[in-house]
Order: sequence, then structure tokens, then C-alpha cells
Amino acid sequence: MQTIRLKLREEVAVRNARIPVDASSLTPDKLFGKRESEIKAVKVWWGNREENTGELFDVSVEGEAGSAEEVKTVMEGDLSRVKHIGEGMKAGEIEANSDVDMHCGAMMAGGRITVKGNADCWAGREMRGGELIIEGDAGDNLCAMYRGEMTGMTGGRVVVGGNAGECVGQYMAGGEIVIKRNVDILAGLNMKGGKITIEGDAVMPGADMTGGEVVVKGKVLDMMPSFKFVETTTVEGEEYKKYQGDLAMTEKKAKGVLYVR
Amino acid sequence: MAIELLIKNGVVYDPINGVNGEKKDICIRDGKVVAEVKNPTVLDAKGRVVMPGGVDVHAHIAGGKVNSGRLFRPEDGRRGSEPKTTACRACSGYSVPNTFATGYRYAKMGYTFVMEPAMPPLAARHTHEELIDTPILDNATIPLIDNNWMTMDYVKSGDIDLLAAYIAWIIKATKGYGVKVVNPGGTEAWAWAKNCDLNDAVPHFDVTPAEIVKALAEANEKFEMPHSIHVHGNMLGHPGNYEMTLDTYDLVKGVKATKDRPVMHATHTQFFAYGGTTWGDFESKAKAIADYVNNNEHVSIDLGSVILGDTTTMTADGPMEYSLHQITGRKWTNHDVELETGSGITPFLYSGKVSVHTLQWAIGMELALLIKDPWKVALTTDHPNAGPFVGYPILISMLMSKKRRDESAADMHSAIYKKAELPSIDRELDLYEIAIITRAGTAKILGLDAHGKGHLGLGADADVAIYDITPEERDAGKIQKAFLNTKYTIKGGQVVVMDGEVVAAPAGRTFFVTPECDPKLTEEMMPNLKDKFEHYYSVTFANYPVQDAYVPNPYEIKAPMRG
Amino acid sequence: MFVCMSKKRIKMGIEVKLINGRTVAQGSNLENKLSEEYFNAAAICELNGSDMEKLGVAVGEHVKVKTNAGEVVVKAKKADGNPEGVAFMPMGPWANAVVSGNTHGAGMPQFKGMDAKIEKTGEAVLPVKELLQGYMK
Amino acid sequence: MEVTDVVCPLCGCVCDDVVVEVEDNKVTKVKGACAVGKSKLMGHGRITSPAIRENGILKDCSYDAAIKRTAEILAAARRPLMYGWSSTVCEASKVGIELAEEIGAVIDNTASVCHGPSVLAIQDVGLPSCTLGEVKNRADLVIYWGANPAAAHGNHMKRYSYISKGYFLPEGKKEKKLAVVDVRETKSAKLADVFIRIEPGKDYLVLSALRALLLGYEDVVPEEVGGVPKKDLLELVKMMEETKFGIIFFGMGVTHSRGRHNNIVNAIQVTRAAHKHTKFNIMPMRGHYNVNGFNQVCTWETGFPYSVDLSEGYAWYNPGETSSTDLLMRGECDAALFIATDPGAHFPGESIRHLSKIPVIQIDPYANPTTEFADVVIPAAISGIEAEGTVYRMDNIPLRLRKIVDTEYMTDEAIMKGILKETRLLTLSRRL
Repeated sequence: MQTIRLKLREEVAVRNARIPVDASSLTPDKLFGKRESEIKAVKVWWGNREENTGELFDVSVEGEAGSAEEVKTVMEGDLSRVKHIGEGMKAGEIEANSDVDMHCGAMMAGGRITVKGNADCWAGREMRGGELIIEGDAGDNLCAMYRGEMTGMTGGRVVVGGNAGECVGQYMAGGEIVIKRNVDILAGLNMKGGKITIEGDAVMPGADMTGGEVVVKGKVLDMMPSFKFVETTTVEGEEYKKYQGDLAMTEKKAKGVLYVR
Repeated sequence: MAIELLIKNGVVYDPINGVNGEKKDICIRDGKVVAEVKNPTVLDAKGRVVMPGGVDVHAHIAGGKVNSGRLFRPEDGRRGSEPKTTACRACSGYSVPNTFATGYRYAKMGYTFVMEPAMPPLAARHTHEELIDTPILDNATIPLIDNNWMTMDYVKSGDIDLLAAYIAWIIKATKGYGVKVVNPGGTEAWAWAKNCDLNDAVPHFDVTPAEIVKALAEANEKFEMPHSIHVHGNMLGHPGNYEMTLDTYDLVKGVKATKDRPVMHATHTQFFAYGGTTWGDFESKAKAIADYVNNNEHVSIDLGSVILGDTTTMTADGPMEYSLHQITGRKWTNHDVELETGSGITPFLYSGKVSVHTLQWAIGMELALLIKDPWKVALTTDHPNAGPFVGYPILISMLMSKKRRDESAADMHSAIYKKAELPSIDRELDLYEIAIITRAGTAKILGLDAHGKGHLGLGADADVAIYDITPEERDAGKIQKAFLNTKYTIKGGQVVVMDGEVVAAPAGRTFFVTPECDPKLTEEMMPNLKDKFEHYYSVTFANYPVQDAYVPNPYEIKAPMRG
Repeated sequence: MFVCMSKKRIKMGIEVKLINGRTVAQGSNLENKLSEEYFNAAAICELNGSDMEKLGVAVGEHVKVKTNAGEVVVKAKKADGNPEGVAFMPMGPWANAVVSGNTHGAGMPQFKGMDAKIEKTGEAVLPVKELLQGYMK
Repeated sequence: MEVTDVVCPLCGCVCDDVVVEVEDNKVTKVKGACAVGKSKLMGHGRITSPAIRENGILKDCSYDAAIKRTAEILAAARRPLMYGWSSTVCEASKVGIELAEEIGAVIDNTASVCHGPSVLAIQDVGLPSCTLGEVKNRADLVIYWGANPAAAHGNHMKRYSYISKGYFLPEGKKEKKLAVVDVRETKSAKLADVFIRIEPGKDYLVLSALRALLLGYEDVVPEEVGGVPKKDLLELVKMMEETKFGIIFFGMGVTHSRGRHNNIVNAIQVTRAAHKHTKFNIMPMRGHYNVNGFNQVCTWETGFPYSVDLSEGYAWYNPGETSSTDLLMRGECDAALFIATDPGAHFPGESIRHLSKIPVIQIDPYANPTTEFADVVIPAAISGIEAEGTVYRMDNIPLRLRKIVDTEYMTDEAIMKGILKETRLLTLSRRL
């Protein structure tokens, strides 16, 4: 195992303007095989200029890795303006020890990311595989698509310990999302596959669904007026009302399933 | 001091001047081809293939619907992202590239002229604004004139002279190049969610599409126009449409051209060469179309050949785009334009695993290979409808290599062996023929050969493409690569591409035609036109015409009226 | 209805959905925002008559509008086009003092349908310059 | 002197039939414009001189000095924002985009707090629409949803929609129906044949119900949706089905409410569902006269309509991240240039707070709340009165604004060119 520690320097995080750092080049699979000095020389965008990683982060490397799977990147400091953490990563592990900024785990295909705080918008955007654990809250558009695309998350697993924002899993086609607390409006919007479990409350879930499954264990506020009640059924030992939708997409396409208590 | 360039040791393909693969030097001074130079910068082509700059007869590169395509497809935008360089602005887009990428990517393929073939007259300023921002390429644009209420008024009254006065006025008002026809009558019908066959009456206007096409061809030939009418007929993309296509060609058979060229250019013919009655029994009718073109002299065509993959379809044929959107369920934009035209846009994926798409893919190439005379055929993909223009090199390599066609067909839906001709066609185009269908012939079809385009004779524009292959090259992959990125592209005597990279991006010129109508006819037509503005247009007569500011680099072609 | 206690007296307040939007008077002074006309056109809150009764405010008296994002004092104006429980403020710096910058990943603040509380106040309506100075601190 | 066919530089209607009297190089009379347009054409007090803030006080300076100072600020910035562009011409925007590329800025226009959500919606489902003349000639059903043209687009009904006469509707409003959907009874609502009042924030639900009804699934729709009785929705659906040509005009009542762009997606989906019965269109009521023009130029030049981040050399588009409100609220920017806009008046207080911490440049004809905290102030000629150029109406029709009086003020385009030139000198020397 190899552990790469990247601690964001305080002078980067705390300034008059809080200019974001683009960490997409610092995934375990991209850093695999690099010596400490080489990691420090990896280019990172900070605003409109490219800097060496070593100028923005304190870098240290422990141990050896035989493959990208054996690389763990531990990110420290105030990461609330570090974007694209773990974006596109295929293997290895990232542990982020604070709140993280947007696009954490976007387009991730494998490996594991653990965020020890909140994750801002677009975490897990277009995720294809791997595991993303957010211990705090997730922002809006969790596991959604990029603007204009018809496909969001297609695989992998995401767990949010707290609340999540609007449009969780928009255009989701596969994989699994679990939200431990509440979600804001339109969870599962345009969903066509996969499963979203919301352990708390949801507002207008399932709009324009054509497939997949949304389970709301708490209350549903503003139930969509275009879903068809199918039957009362039992899920994991609890009684749920099963709805089919969204009929606003035409009955032929309305293959989404929504379970409501 | 004169700027001089000498291209040495190239193997030149210049069909307009009958030059077929001759080792020949080309002298350039002040942007023109000349007989000799004194103190030139020398480019050694080292036996590589040299051709005049490419001339695209039909590609949707600028204007309202192209921009609506870009605007509603950020997902396509990110697919073509490239950072700025010292010579180039930032680029984006694949099927709907930004204007800068359009200029650069064409130049890299050795193209130096592109025709934007569908300008809504009311939004003409928009098309010109984008052409201004499209670097390197010389350009022109054709206004849509077939669904216009003014046009239909005169078709109904049978007054071809007044129709000629109107088309002269609108071509001048829009700084346009000719007469474009798109689903005549059908686009007007689409304003009520309807469509028209060739012989249906247009709702409320009491004329038929057939009458519109014939009248516009006649009106166009009242002037010495460089280009014939440019026609996208009725029922594009519908199974069984080939008969209507042939009927449309036949409409203008008796019309006499004022110049040595056809009287109709039938565009993206692939979409009009369909047999069958449904998508189920859909089949290629390319042979029927090719037979007609082989036996007649009054029609030229371009291919509209398919490039497999995702693209953005866009046309003034509103009802067609709606049908397509109904099939795919993908996003759909429509924009009807008062008194004139309309447009629709929807993304589309051509897949080699789908029988219909496979046949469409075959039909475009069948047309190119079954029509014997390459001067009647232009290579296009109806960019971006059948695929983006960056797919041209794929198409060129296919047309030049039966082996490559066979290899590709083997990976595609088996319908290609049952319902298409392509697998049985052995013909391979040579470089001379490729030069005809991509520059020499297209320049002639557009009447640009008389204005320095499409050839390398004395006095021609010094637009030159040097491809990094020798004439002996048979490897389709290498041919494709060479046609995607030139060794050098020279535009107006300036090297703009070197080793596949854009090194300079000068502004292009806009070619427009001024039909010189008899003022008496114009005067007679004017009250009807002004009445339309007074009561039905939402802009005033005074604010309608395109100001000179929108054509900062003009090239005017005068078209005298035939006596 | 909620009741909030202050040291000296009981203030009555109402909970509303707050809407921002354009008006002719505000639009006519877009190029004239440091003027009194603009102040009169934009530093206002339109309320349904019965909501005004509940608050005990008359036309022209001051109200304080509060949301999670901030608070602002403006003049009350009657507009019975508003249903009860819906308050309207013309677009401008006063309305924006109480708009949250959270765009929910869409780039657009929620200018309309905000949860707000309105109460009568004796505090002054700040002129635009002073309102802006408040952000500079 | 009378000037005819003047193009009004106020709202997205871009009326081009205004008549203006000019005496002694001043506009003295305006005919044919609405009250708001007339007010602008008649003129207001102006910023008199370029100025730079020193020790908290704006001090007059030359154009050259103000442009140079602007260039220094922008060239030094690591995350500059360039925002506005909706009340100026496309020619100025083009230079702005080139400058944004040069300095690696985020460039954004006021759509981001206006109809930005409409753009996001179009990117999801497209936009079945038409030009305003189509509406005038054909539309026998006009629906304003969350839009109040009586206040915001004074001539809209008269020139283009309910009150206009057209080819197929020569009798005008006698042959048409008007429906208004809003959360309050606006002036526009008072003119309507049908007014549907919905609860704030419930547009999305009501629109989904309409789709279900238009598609024939009456049985699943509950008796009341978003405060609207089902029978009222059925009445609206009947009107939509029976029309020959219908149009929905939607305003910021929809884009500014809970659901934002997804409300618009749903309204467009309603249009598509109605298209199964008849011809149906939908159009955003764009606010400023050239808010659309910037979106058009930015799209053909960068590939994306607004909120374009050029910091890494290529265009990255992601409203919600790269949009001005977010950048400011999150404190990302270290310099800001505002042109032809007034964030001081139109941004949420939370976003304005950050502007007090960073250098701010304002380019505008008029003093306004932004002037209160701007560090460089550059007065500009008024487009459409003192300068000509291209604008795009709400229905994408490009028109050329006229210059009707002379001015000493520099135009936006000239100012931007000056800044670009000075900035290039600085960035070039930085590269060397």
C-alpha cells in the first residue's frame, strides 16, 4: 500500500477571494508510479494559472504500490474550494478530510472516495462505477448528468450520510444511491434505471421517470400529479404504496416505480 | 513589395485545367496564381498531392438554426473543446462547432470556401454575423425563398417577371447568393402542423410545391445567376420518396439555363433516394436516381452521405425534424419564421447496427459511385445532418477504396447485403475524381470557377491544399489521415495550415450576387412587398435589409437580367 | 401568524411568500436609480389589504421584510391583486437585500416564492447609497 | 428633425417602428414606444467623466487612465469575472469574449439571473417556437405564464400577440383567446379570458398535471393541483386542444421560482404534448433588449450561451458553478468587470457583499448602485441612441440599432477594444 498525503496550504484556502483549485490531475491512478518529487511537479490549475502541486499542497508519500489499486490519496486542509476531487478516477482510494467542492467523483469509474464532510454540487456526476461515500450533506445535482446529456449516473454506489439537494440522480440509468436523511425537490428526475433510496423526506420525487426505482422512507411532500397508483406492497418488511410513472412522459414510457409510505 | 510563394515539386490535380497528377510548380503573387515569380518563399511539396482549395457546396455552418443547435447541445460542445493557441481562439463542438473551430477544421482539411445553404431572410444579419466570425474561409449564403408569401403570390398569379423582381430584391436585401428551396409549401403548411406532397395545395395559398419549384427555376434563369436554384424537395427522409424526387427533377427539365450549368442543384440527395413504403421495407433507390442523373444534363446533386455516430440534424424543413424527434424522443427545437420559412433541429445517432441507418450510409456512397460523371456530383454530408464535415476524409477514403467499404460493411447490419447496391459496386474514385467532387466540380456548380475558385489556372485565387500523401498511396487509413490534416493549406497566398496545425487565421470574404432587375418590374412588385411589411411582418421595411456593415470583406458578382 | 416579543412592545408579524418582479415605475427609472422616483418605485412592498390589516399598517407606513438571507425596511403599498399571504417587491436593491444567493446549482437565485416574515416597524427606509454601504462593512 | 424606424433599446420586444424627434442633438419627443421605452429614449442623468477610486473617493480621470487601470486589474487577476452585456450591442460583446479568453476570465450575462434557466431547459428538451410575426398572424390562443407584459413588455400584446391583427386573424382580439397563469392577479391577468391563480412554487406540479391531461390520463390527476381545481385545468386543456395555433409566453414568474429551469422544461413538455393535438409554441419573454444577443454571440464564439469559464484556455460551461451569483456568493472572484448592467441593484445582497472586497470596474452610461462600490468607472455612449450595432429580439430576430444623436462618450465597443489592447500589452510582457 502507498499513502500519498496532499495537504492544501492555508494561504491557498484563505485569501480575500477563495479561488478554486482543480484537483482532477491528482487521482490515485494518475499519481500511481510517481515519486514524491514528480507528484510535486504535477500541474494543477488554480484559477487561470497552472501551478505545481508542490506549491499549493504539502506533499508526502509513504510506502510502495504495485498497482493503482494500492494507492490511497489522503487530502487534508480546507478543501471547500478544491473541485474535481477524484474526477474520472478508475482505481485506488481517496480520503478527503473536510468539506469538498463541486464535481467530487464526477465520471468516476472505479475505486473509492470517502468525504469526511459535505460535498458541493455535482458530486458523482456521470459516475460509471466505484464507490462514493459522503459522510455529511451532498449539494444539488448529485450523480446527475452534464448539461444537455440524457444520461447521468450509470453505475457504482453512492451513500450520503446527511441531506442531499435538488435533482438527485437526474437522468440516472444505473447504480445505486442511498440518502440517509432528506432530499430537496425532484429526486430521480428523468430517471431511467438504477435505484435511489431516500431514508428521510422527499419533495416531488420521480418526475419524468421512465425507469428505475425510487424508495422514499420518510414523507413525500408535493406528490407528482401524474403518477398512477398500482398497489400496496411490502418492501424490506414495511408497507409501501407502489406508484408507476411518470405518465406525463406517456403511458408507454412510464416504467418508473416509486415507493411511498 | 509583392508577397510571392512558389510551391515546388508537387503532384498537381487541377481538373478544371485538365491537370491530372502532373508534377508542376505553382507560382503565387499577392494572393493569385501567376505564371512566374521572382523572389519567392519556396514550399517544397516533395512529390505530395496538391489540389486547389476545397469548395464545399452545402454545409450548415452559420446562422440562427446552427446556433440554436450549438446552444441546445452543450454536451456536443464539450466533445470538441480545444484550448486557445497563439494563432487560434478556443474551440468547441463536434457536430455543431463554434465558428472558430469551423474555420480552422475546414482549413486543416484543405478547404477554403464553404457555402452556407440556408439563410432565413428575416434573420440574414445573424448568418452574416457568424460568417464574419468564421476565420479563413471564403463563404457565401443562399436565402430561403420558396415558402415566402410573396413568392407564392406570384406563383399563383403566374407572373414570373414579378417573381424575378422579388427574388432579385430579397437576394440583394440579404446579401445572398441565389435561390434556396426547402420543402416548398411544406414549411408553410408546418405553421399549422401540416405538410405537403409535391402536388398538394399549400393550405390557404392555392399553389402546389411543384408550381413553386418550376416558377423559381424560371425566375432564377431570368438572370445570369452563377448558381442554379438549390433544392431540398418535399418529403425528405420518407420511405418511398425517390419517385417524388425524380418528379421534382423532371419539373425543370424544360427550363433553359442562362449559363453553362444545370438549372437545378438537388441537395443531400441521399435523403431523397429511398424506396419502400415504411421503415420496415425501406430500401436504397440510389440506382434510380443515378440513372436519371446519368441520362439528363439539367440536374447536379450533392451526396448528403452519412458519417456514423452522433450528430445534430437541422433544416428549414420543420415537419421533417418533428417526425425525427417523434421517432427518437430526443430534444427538439423548432423555429418558424413569419412569411418566409421555418426550421427544426434535433440530435440524431447513426448506428451501423440499425438497418435503416446502414442503408442510409450505403446510399450516399452509391450515388457517388453510380453517377458516372463526377462533375454532376458534390461530396457533402449535409453537415451536420448526415454527419459533421470533419467526416469528409472518412468518406473520401471509402470512395477511393472498395476494400475499406467491404471491411466497414462487414461490421454493419446485414441489410446492407439485401437492400443496398454498395457491396456489388467495384468502382474506386481516383484523386482526379476526388478533386472534382470536392473542389473543381463544386466550384463549377456554384459558378465560382469564373471567380477564381476551384482551380489553379493563371489568375485563380491562391487557395491550395497540399496533402501529406503521394499519388501512389492506396492505404485507406493513410488517405483519411492526409485529408483530415494537410501538410500545408494556403489561403489567398498565405500559409494558414502547416503540418496539420493552424498557423494563421485571416478573415475570409463573403461572395454575394446582385441580380440586376429591370427597375420597372421592381417598381411594379414594390406595393405588394410594402403591404406585407405594413401589415404582416413584425419588422419594418426600412429595418429589414442587411446593412453593408455585415459584409466587411465583400466580393460582389453581378447577374444581369436576360433581355 | 407568529408573534415575536421585543422588550418594549409586542410586534405582530405575518408569514408570506415573497415575490420580486418588474413594474412600470421601476422599469422607467432603471437608468435613474439614484433618484427619488426610483426610491419611491422600488423601496416598497405590496400587500393584500387584509394582510395590511393584520399587520396594522397603513399605506406608506414602514414594514420590515425578513428572510433567512437578511432583512430590509420598505414602505407598505396596497395591492389586492396579491392573494393573502403573497407579498410583492419590485426588483431592485431593497428586494435583493433579502434574496439568498444559493442558486441550487442553476445559477439563478430564487427571487420568487421566498419564505419571508413581515412586520410593522418604525425604522427608516434606507436610501440606496446607505443600503449599499451596509454591504461594505 | 424626425427620425423614423428607430429601434427601441429597452426590452426584448425591440420595437423597430418608433418615431423620435431630435432637436439640438437631443431627443425631444418619442412616438410609438411604451412608457418604459419612452423614458429611456428621452434620457436621464449621466456619468460625466471616467473616474478611479482613490482612498475611498471616485476621482475624475481620462478615458486612457481608466482603461489602463482596468487592464492592470484584469491582467493581474487569477479569477476575474466579466458580467453584463445585455444592454449593449453584440459588437461590444465580441470584444468582451476575446478579452475574456485573453485573461482567462469567466464571462457571463444577465441571463444568468433572468432567463438562464430557460436556456438550461432548452438544453434539456429543446424549444418549439417561432418569430413574433407568426404569433401576430396566426395565434388564436395566447397564454402568458408567470409573465406580466403590461408591466415589463409594454408593447408586446399590441405589436405581436393578443391585441394585434394579423393575416389569418384580421379582426384581432375578437378572434383570439387570452389566458394568464400567475400567483397574483396582475394587470395582464385582468385582460384575460381565463386567469388561473396558482400557489407560489407550484408551477412544476401544475404543468405535469396539464401534460397528463393533454395526453389523456385524466383519471390519475387529483382534484386539485398547486391550488388549482382540476376543472380549471381541464378548461385550459380544452382551449389548448381547440386552438389552431397556440403559444405560451413565459416570464420570470417561472424561472425565478422553486424548480427554476425544470419548471421551463415542464412548460416546454406541455407544448410538446399540445403539439399532438395542434400547432403549439412557446417563447421566453426575454427582458433586456439584447440579453439574447449576448447569448447568441457567446454561443457561436465559445460554443456556450453564458456563464462561460475560460480560465483553463478552453470554454467550460456550467451555470450554478460558473454563473455570477454563485461565483460571488462563494467568494471565488478576485476582480470583476461590469458592463451595461447593475449588480448593485439586481444581485442578491449575499453576492454583493463579496464585491466590496475586490476591485470592481463599471462601464455604464448611468450612475447606479454599482457606482457606489466601483473602483474604476467608465462612462459609455448609449447604444441605440448614441451608438449603432446589432441586437437580437426575444425571438432571435437580429436588428441593427440606430445612432440618432452624436456624443463625446466612447462606445462600449471602443472601450472594450481599448481594454483588450492594453491588457494584451501586459499579458504579453508577462509571458515574455
